[in-house]
Amino acid sequence: MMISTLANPHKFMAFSRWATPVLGILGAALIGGGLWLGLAAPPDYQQGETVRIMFVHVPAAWVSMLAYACLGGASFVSLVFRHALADAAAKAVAPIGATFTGMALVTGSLWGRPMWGAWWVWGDARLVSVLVLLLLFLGYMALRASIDDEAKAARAAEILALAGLINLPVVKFSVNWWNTLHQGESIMRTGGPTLAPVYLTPLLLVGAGYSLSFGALWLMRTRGEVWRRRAASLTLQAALT
Amino acid sequence: MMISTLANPHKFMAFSRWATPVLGILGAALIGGGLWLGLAAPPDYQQGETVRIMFVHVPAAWVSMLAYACLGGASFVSLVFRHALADAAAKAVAPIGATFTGMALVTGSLWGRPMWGAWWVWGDARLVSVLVLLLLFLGYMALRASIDDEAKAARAAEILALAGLINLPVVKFSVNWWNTLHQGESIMRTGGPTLAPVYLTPLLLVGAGYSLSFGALWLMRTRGEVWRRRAASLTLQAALT
Amino acid sequence: MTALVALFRRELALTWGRGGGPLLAVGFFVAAALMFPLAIGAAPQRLQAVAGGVTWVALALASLLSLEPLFERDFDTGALEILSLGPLSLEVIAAAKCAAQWLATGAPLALAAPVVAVSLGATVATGALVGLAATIGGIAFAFLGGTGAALALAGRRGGVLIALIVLPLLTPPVIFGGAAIANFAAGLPWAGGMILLSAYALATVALTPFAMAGACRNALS
Amino acid sequence: MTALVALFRRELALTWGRGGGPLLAVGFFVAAALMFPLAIGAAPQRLQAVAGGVTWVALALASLLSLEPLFERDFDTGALEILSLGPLSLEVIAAAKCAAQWLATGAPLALAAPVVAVSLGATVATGALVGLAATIGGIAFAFLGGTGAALALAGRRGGVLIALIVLPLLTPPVIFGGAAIANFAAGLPWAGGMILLSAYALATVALTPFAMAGACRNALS
Repeated sequence: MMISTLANPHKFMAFSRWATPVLGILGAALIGGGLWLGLAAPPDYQQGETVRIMFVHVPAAWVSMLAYACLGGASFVSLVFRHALADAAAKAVAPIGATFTGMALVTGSLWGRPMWGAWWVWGDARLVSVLVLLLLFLGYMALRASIDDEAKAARAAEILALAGLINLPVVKFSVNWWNTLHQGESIMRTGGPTLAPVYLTPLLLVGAGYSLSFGALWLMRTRGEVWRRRAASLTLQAALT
Repeated sequence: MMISTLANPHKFMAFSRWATPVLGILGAALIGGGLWLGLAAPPDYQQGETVRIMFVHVPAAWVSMLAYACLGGASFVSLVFRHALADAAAKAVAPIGATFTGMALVTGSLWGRPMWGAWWVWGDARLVSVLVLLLLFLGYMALRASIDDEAKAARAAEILALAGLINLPVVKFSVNWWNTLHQGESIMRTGGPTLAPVYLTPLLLVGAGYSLSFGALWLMRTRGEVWRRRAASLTLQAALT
Repeated sequence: MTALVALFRRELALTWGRGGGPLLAVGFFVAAALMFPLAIGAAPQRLQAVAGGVTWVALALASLLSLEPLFERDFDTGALEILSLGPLSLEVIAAAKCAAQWLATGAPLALAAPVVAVSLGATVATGALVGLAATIGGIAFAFLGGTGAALALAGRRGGVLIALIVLPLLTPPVIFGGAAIANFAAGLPWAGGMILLSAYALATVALTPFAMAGACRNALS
Repeated sequence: MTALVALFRRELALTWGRGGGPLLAVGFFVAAALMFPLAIGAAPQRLQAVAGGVTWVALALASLLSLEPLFERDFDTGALEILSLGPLSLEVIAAAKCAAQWLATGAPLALAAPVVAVSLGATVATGALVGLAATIGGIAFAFLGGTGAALALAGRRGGVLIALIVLPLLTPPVIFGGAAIANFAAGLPWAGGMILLSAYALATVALTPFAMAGACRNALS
């Protein structure tokens, strides 16, 4: 129901008008609270103070995956139902996803420096997967930017996003498999469900906050895209009459 | 005088008609004599029987350099004096040069196998230079093949051949310099003026024979190219009248 | 069926015969591989450790970049539109094109690959495995690269665009083939990588024709 | 002079702004460099030994392949013919195009190069030297690659053809830059390679505009 309501551009604009600031404020609050808890947590007995980078790194990696899933989903809807709003949403989400992915890479590198003694360790399968994800986003944006005809650019980019979405699990599997082949080369796993609650709570809070902020950014950029298209079609109409 | 005479296509065809077989027979005789002497020579105290590969390898490397010089020279004449025969000669020489270059690489690899225990040693500057030469020939042929308009193909290929000719001494210098940087990594120099006469004589004989055969092949292919062009222009005339 | 055979022969003739044919791809492959010893240095032990991997990456790049004219040529001349009106569906046409590309360019590259690998210091047995991996992996490179070429049709930015959108998708085959080659060279079990590479190649044959047909329809519309 | 400035700004805007701009070249560079650890394996000591060289070769390839539209775009739109009728000679036009290409694509690549080199295991100091080599070598890549792009204009085979005809000519800069990087990483004197690289880059700036102008005249005739 929600989706079919939002599929109507007017209802989407009405909904997103109040949803964008609400999501943004909620997200910022959650991030602030989570980071505050995270900074108050005691230093890890193994990682020391460095553990705190995890609170910005791991959620960024989560959201980058989420963003690609959103890109693939919006592309699928646009391809199958030929829905213009879905295309606007797909176009809007790519740079946000690339930014979160870049953030995950940079913070991962900052976190790895004291832990591994190197800025980058190929032995960490997650980081490598995130790098491939960044290249998928970059390829999507490059393809879209290189085609002048907007309708053709949308269709080509949708096909590419779907191909990437189908390929992504295989990429994850292959990178993990590649990693086990080279086992024992300084692999340091980021936390998981076994993480102590004192770290898990801020991590989940920041993760939720990142996701909500991502939603707010996405709505904002989609709104911008819808406005841009309306303006373009109005200009065209004015020129024709 | 010789050149200006040959520049006339009719005189060139008359000259090359008897010169091609004469050069071919002379070249074959010299190669045969040189190889006979070479096979009769005693095995080298260091290289053993393998030294005999030198008699086909070194002259091939010489002729490959000669062929590129001819390609560059013919291209220069064609570019400056806009002479069609020079262009035909340049087009004709490239595959011959590539063949001699390939021969030098293959025989060098066969010679290297027992000497170095490896089919190829990057530490040998001469082999690496010859490989770059092969790529220069291949690039010339590929550029020429990819342009449909014959006049444009000729002009573009000429510019490339001249650029290659200017670059070639720098390539030789850089490969030698690169090689001295990695000194001590199994460099085995092929003979030189210090070679014993029992090896030097067959080497020079085969070298002269290769050069003459190269000349014969070049004349033959240039004749073929001239015939091809005459036939094409006759077909065109017939179609127009 | 005769239409398919005729199409395949046409594609093969076009890819093999026109403008240098496989010479371009093989020449680029050799030239790219040559750059590595020149940049890294001639030390045999250093080269040997990376010989298989460098050959494998140069091969993937050569396959990808030589795909540029696969659809573009027919798109520019209008032949793609004519073909799409014929008895064969665009899916079949795209698959035939990629198969012809594999035969005309992938096979010569697969023949050249062992020579390049051995010259970089791999053993002859490793070189043979590189050739086998190039033959199987060439299918994945041709079909995924063909998808990129079809998508880039409307974009006209050429080979770099194709390479950028396809290279991330090529991560799995590059890993599988590279692991098989590296493990074989190290005396470890290598069949797993080869099987995964084959499975991936088959999956691309099954799936990418739909993407290519969609991309061609989009470019033609 | 104003004509030259106007032309340079036009070229810069076209190369920077259109169709993804430097994103394509940098993306291809990163993607190509990523393929090496995937194919070679993650062992740090193995990667570290070739980090500088692999970065350097990937950089040369990315520079070359992104040059494809340099003359082709203007040739297709007829802008090259119009420019050739203007007050500037084709030699100057070609040089301005290559300089703009260097600024718009070479500079971002030179910024990305240290990051890639360090991620492959080079030290930060080596990474800085890779960046310097990329900046200087980028001139040679842009001007020699521009020559290839101008020559390939009439050929329409795209980036592979450009790469194949230019790569052998690039042997000296690849060697000079690679040697400087490898020697620096090994603690040996490295200034010689850098000086030779700079000299080579200057020579290309002085000589290649004539070749490019000749090639453009040939394509336009």
